Amino acid sequence: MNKQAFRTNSGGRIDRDQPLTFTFNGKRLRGYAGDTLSSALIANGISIIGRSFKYHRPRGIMSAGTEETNAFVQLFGNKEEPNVLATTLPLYEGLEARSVNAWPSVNFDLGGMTNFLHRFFPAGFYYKTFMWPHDRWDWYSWFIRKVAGWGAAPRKPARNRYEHRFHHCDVMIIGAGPAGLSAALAAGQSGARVLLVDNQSEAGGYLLGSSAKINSYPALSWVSEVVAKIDALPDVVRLKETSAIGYYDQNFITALQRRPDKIWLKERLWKIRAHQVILATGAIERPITFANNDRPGVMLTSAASHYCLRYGARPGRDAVVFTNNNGSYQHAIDLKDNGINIAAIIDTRPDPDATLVKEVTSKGIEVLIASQISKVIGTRRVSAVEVCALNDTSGQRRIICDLLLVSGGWNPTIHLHSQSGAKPVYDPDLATFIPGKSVQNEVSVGACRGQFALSVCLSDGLAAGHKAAKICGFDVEPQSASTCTIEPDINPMPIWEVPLPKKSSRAFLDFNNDVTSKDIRLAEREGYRSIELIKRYTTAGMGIDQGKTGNVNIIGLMAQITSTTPGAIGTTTYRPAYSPVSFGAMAGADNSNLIIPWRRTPITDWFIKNGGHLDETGALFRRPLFIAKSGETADDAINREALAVRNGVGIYDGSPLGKISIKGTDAVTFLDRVYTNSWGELPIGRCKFGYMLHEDGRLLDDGVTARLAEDHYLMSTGSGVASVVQKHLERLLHCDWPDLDVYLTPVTDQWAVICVCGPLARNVMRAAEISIDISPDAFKFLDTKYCRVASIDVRVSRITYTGEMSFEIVVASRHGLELWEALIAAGKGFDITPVGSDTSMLLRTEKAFIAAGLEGDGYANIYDVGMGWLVPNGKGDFVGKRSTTRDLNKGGPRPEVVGLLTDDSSFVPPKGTPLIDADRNMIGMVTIGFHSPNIDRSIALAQLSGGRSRLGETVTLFTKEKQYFAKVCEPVFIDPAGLRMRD
Amino acid sequence: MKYSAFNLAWHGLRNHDAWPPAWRHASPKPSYDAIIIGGGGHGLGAAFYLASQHGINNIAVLEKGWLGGGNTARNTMTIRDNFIYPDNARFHRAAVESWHTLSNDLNFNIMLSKRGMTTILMSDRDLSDAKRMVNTTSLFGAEHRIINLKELKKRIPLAESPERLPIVGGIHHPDVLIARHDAVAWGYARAASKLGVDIIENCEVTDIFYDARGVTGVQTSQGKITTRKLGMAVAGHGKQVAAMADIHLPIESVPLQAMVSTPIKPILDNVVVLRGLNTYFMQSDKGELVMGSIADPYPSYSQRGTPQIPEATIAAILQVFPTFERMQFMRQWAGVLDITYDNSPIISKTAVDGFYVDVAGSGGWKTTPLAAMMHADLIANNRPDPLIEAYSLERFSSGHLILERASYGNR
Amino acid sequence: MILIHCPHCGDRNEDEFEYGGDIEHRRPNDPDMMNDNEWCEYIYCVPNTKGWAKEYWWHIRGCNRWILVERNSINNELRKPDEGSSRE
Amino acid sequence: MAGYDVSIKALENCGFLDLRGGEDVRQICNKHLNIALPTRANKLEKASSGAIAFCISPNHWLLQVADGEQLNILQSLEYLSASVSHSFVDVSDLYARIQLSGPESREVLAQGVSIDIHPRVFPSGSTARTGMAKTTAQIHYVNESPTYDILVFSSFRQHILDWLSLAAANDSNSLLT
Repeated sequence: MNKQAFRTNSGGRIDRDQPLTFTFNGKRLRGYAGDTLSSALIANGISIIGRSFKYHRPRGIMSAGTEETNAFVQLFGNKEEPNVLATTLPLYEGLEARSVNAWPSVNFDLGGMTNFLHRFFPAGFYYKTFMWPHDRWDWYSWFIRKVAGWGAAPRKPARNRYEHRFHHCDVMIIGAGPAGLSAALAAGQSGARVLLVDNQSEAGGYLLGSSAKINSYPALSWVSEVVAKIDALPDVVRLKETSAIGYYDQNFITALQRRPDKIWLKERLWKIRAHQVILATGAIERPITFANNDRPGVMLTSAASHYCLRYGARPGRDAVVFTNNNGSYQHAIDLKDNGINIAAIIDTRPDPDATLVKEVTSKGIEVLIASQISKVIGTRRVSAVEVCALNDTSGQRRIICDLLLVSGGWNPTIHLHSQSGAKPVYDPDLATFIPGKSVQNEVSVGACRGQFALSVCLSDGLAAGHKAAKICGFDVEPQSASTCTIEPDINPMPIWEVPLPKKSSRAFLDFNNDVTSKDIRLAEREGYRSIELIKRYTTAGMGIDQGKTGNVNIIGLMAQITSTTPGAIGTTTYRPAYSPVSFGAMAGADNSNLIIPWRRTPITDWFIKNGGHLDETGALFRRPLFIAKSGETADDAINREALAVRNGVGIYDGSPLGKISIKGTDAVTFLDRVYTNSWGELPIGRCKFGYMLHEDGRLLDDGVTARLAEDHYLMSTGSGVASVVQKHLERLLHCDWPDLDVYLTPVTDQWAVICVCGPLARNVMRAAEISIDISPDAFKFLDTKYCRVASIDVRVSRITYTGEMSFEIVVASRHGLELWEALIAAGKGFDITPVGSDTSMLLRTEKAFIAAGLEGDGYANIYDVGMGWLVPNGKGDFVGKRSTTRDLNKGGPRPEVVGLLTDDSSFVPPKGTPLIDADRNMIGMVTIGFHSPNIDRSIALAQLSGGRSRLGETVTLFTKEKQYFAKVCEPVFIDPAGLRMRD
Repeated sequence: MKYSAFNLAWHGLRNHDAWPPAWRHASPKPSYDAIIIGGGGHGLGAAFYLASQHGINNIAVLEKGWLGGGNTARNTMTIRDNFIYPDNARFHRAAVESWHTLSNDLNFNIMLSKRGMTTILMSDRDLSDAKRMVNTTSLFGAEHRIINLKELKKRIPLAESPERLPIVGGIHHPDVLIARHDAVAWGYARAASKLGVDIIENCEVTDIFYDARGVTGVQTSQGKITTRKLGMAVAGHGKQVAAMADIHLPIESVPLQAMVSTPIKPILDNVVVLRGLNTYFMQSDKGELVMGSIADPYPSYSQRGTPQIPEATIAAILQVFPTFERMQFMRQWAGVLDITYDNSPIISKTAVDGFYVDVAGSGGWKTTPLAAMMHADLIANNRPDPLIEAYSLERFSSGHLILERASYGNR
Repeated sequence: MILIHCPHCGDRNEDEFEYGGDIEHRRPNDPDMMNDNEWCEYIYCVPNTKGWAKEYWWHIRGCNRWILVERNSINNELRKPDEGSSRE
Repeated sequence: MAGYDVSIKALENCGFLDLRGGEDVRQICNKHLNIALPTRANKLEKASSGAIAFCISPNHWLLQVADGEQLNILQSLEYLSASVSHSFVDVSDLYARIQLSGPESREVLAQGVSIDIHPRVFPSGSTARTGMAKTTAQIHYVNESPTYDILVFSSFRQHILDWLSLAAANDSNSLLT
């Protein structure tokens, strides 16, 4: 195992007493607790981390944070994961990582061929070719897809635990740098409820990698002081390793916590509702666009000092600094102090801050003003740079180095501000975009509003924290801001592209997607002028880094090309997620079988125990379609159950039926308005069948409503549409008829409903010791009575969904199972048969009881389905009436419900089978079909245009396999007179 | 300048310095024979077909923002024809066919891929609905097929049957296509521009003028323009624009969200639909998983998206694809659908002579070439092709609606 | 996740509610008095307002009231409407 | 053992009445049950009898009484309210009661409840009707131990028990029922 050749001897915030071993591309390496994968790789002198997306150029680490655009790795072992950012991944013992997008190896990558042929692969090249032979992009895409993509999807589910957590606070602060900490302290000490989130493993932000002093002590001692104070406050929550990823309406913010406080948790997604939001997200240093600016060893200046000071890892030995602003000078000094030789500072400006220049020169660092780097030498690692004057590119000077540090200025991290709906604006002095007018209760402080000086960040945060708390009603004056040395403004000189030395040289803007300055020029030349079109045509900013480093440079270059201002070009819209979020964390508890609630009736468990075939039947219930005995097929079971109901007795769990209690003096008026029929004369203790329509005339639902008392009715609705009906009724009552004295109470779960049906039903009821006389004249069809069955209080009704003589027993759900088992026992002698919902569907089909969802498919109305008898003549207004009284035949014949008897009586036409005429025009469809064991042949119901006038005709049924023929008949197959149910 | 491998190489050797603009950036003339409102796929397509098939070249396409910046830029690339009502089944079948020659017709590679689609069925109810769809669409020549668990597992090896909603089978749709959405707008723009069509960006229509004899012109942010034929192909604002001619469309504007994962190596060719979970996804050529579900539960013109839709969509996918647990959600966005009352397109004349509308109903991406062709034909001949007779506004007075459930409607 | 102010329950997340439509789109008092075109206009054409609209939201996971909300459909900005619930 | 420090318990049935009506109904309840029905949603009132009245909305209450009492109360209320606008419905089996208690109850509850349950705004004795794990729940913060009583529609009882044990990372699934 090699030693860490690029590790400083001391210093940094790593724990040198805690060495860790890890492997990268199969090589065993050493690092320390507190390292990130990237700092450990740097300490080990690894410079090529991966290959680029399109040209497969070798790439190294460029930054030290979430903005990283090159260093993506694939994790292996028990933590298999694609596209992981090496710069934010804390090192752990046994970490196994490999480069992505390189084959066979990152050091020798065949994909690299594209790099030599790059001239033939400009932006959007694929739009211009691969069109031959016609319609065969698939061919090419088969190859292209292979080279595209980054990491590989894991092969096994990780089966980690994730959770979501809702959280509320007065003030949320995003970012625990100097500004964020000051804000949190001020807000926290006022007594407000504060949430401080930060995506680093410890607080401090950029101070973690700087030599700055506060109150004339090292800044980090100030940090630990403030953190201690904050953590001591009872109503302040501080989350580390937590990235705010989405900023939504009314200050709803989602944040991903990467290593939560609980060992059994992989990640926690916070869903925060904040009264006030303070964005202290800092700024991202931007690269400069010059030839080969993507070579391994080219790194952002701030990143280099971050690696040195925070991790004690030297990104190189001999460095050149290429900058356009004052910010880089202190970094150069810090690096020098940490043993990196700074060969020179190349400053594009003619007049850098004099004191800074003096300071670095006194340290023996040469400063070249009004100069620029025209190109980088070295392919697999920077070996030298070529420098020339700004105005005259002829005189070249070569400087040997293994590290090139660049700083093209700073971009405030305005992503969340933009996500909140606000529009960033361009600041010419800073040559970048800063937050615009807030549209939510949100304010940006410190570097993320373009205030880079430490002193300003401190006071800025303090003031914002105080103000935010004050708005929330906590007004406590914060103690005065801490003091620190005043730095000069960074005063950058915009430089969007260093002229390329050769026609063939390339300067990269979006490293992640391999977009060069030439690509941008080409896109503009071809007329893709809007920045949104540039983005889409070149794919700039659409990579994993979402353009964090590249976007502003692209906008700047566009402005330069079209000789306008970056402000006039504008930014593209930033969208969540700020940084990628695992699917597991997105799903939270829904990554389980609880994703859809499972509603149970009191009988559900009984069915599970007794062979019920459960399936989704709407409203989140899972009901048995049939209850199979061992060795039975579905058809066997359904036939057996159907025969039992017609010839013996069946028992059915109707508990999911929607039930709505309707009370009040205007109950009848209400029912008259929502049902097509009239409810005036229904006596107490009687039930009535009714149909309910949508306002546009379509069928909504049918059901039986019982009158239980003077002003009290109980409506039952289809189980699947229960909530739809409830919403329909509540809306009418609340919004359209508020004057009615009616109260609706949904009571579905209050009652279990058990139907005993079939010729022997009466015997079973008697065997179960029903406490009332149920002889035909004493207890008539549509009667409902309170009584006791198996000495349980119930309400029994003579209503049916099968056309057989039936008793519907309504019982308090706590007694549901008890009653069910009592009835099964009582029915033993009569071979009582539990029945599933497929069977009851078959039974209702034999009787052609219309189902709104089937026969009422499409725009069929109550007349089309042959239920016109439910609309009394001259009845006043009711919902849906007007739609059925307009000229309905204007658009041709109506889809009328008929029965079908197939010529081949063994062929059961599936639901939806088209009916066609001689010219293959579709003239209708089967709404449902079954084999009826009771008449031992197939039966079906259908919608047929003008069907009522086609009785007796033969129609053609079209199926994918072949065509069948069927005779059109009256839609009822058993007991047309309905004597059985009235028996 | 023809696009070809040869020209690409030729320009490659010349550093691509001589490629001309893909389309002319025109400014409006005072008058045109026909004007199309909306510079997305449907609008640019209508202009292209008017010019190429009906000899009307004095045309302007007015786009209020950037080309293809509406739903052309925001859809999930999938081109399918799994509809259950005959008029829709017929139209969408023909629509899928209409894509095949597009790259060559336009000399612009829209990256059409015959990826196929697999619908995963998770209840017996889904299965019987599937039979209906398969029978109806096959009547119109679509190639859909019910497949059993075994074949499903073979086609989509990564799919695992979840405890809560066990998989009962699937539908295989071999003809389903995907295409590079933005390229469709650019290809049409380039081809139409070549035929003399004026493409005018950043030009918002603020009013429509008409008299007893019909349309006379439009007011725009770049001045008044006269015309006698006006086609509307806007998404998200169909109601507002048509209202300028006092035409009331039965439309509600509802956001439809989509999202992508970080790019990974190919793992999936098919588009996958999880029927019971109202979710679908596919893998783009670039490697991202492109995912979507149902439209938002309330109307809005906001294109920002919400947190709950990505969470629900991704949770649904994890139910069936547990190995995706450590894949990463990267970006979300939203488009605004003009959802008609019956979730079906309106391609129709209006009460104002010379004013025609092509409102997609529920995501018009998949029908772009055919709808544009039919719209152009309607504008040129002032009578609907039999294929679109059912899509006339008339249906809303006769009540003979096409209440499609296979589309992303909430109704 | 918009935050809806319920006059009875205070500020609640949108997923406690169901959208109840634009209050302009009220059921006519006497449908029989309308001609077919007027009726179809009512049935099929919702206002679909772009900008500020007054809407019903049903607080099904709360007080069960149909409350009035003013929402800007362009950016989902919300403000309290002058009236409270539709039915006391 | 992994998991939050909470216990999840299904409580035995209670009597529940759904009460609707205006001021006169409040007075009748006040006289007859000597409980002052709250007039603001998400408030509760306890009677010396142990009965609890949850206010769902200004004219809508959920009255929790000892199991077995509900029908007598219902009858007498009906009798007393004959002449006033009202609706009283026995919903004793509509609701299931689940108790979540233990030091980390809030951490578990906050995974499925989106309202603010910080003691500052939701002190002990508070109640709220809100969404929880994809259904509706009446949350009652009983005491600072802390203990929450949760009322859900009875067909969701098992779902909520399962959801709570998942949220509590309670793998053993040993629910005290």
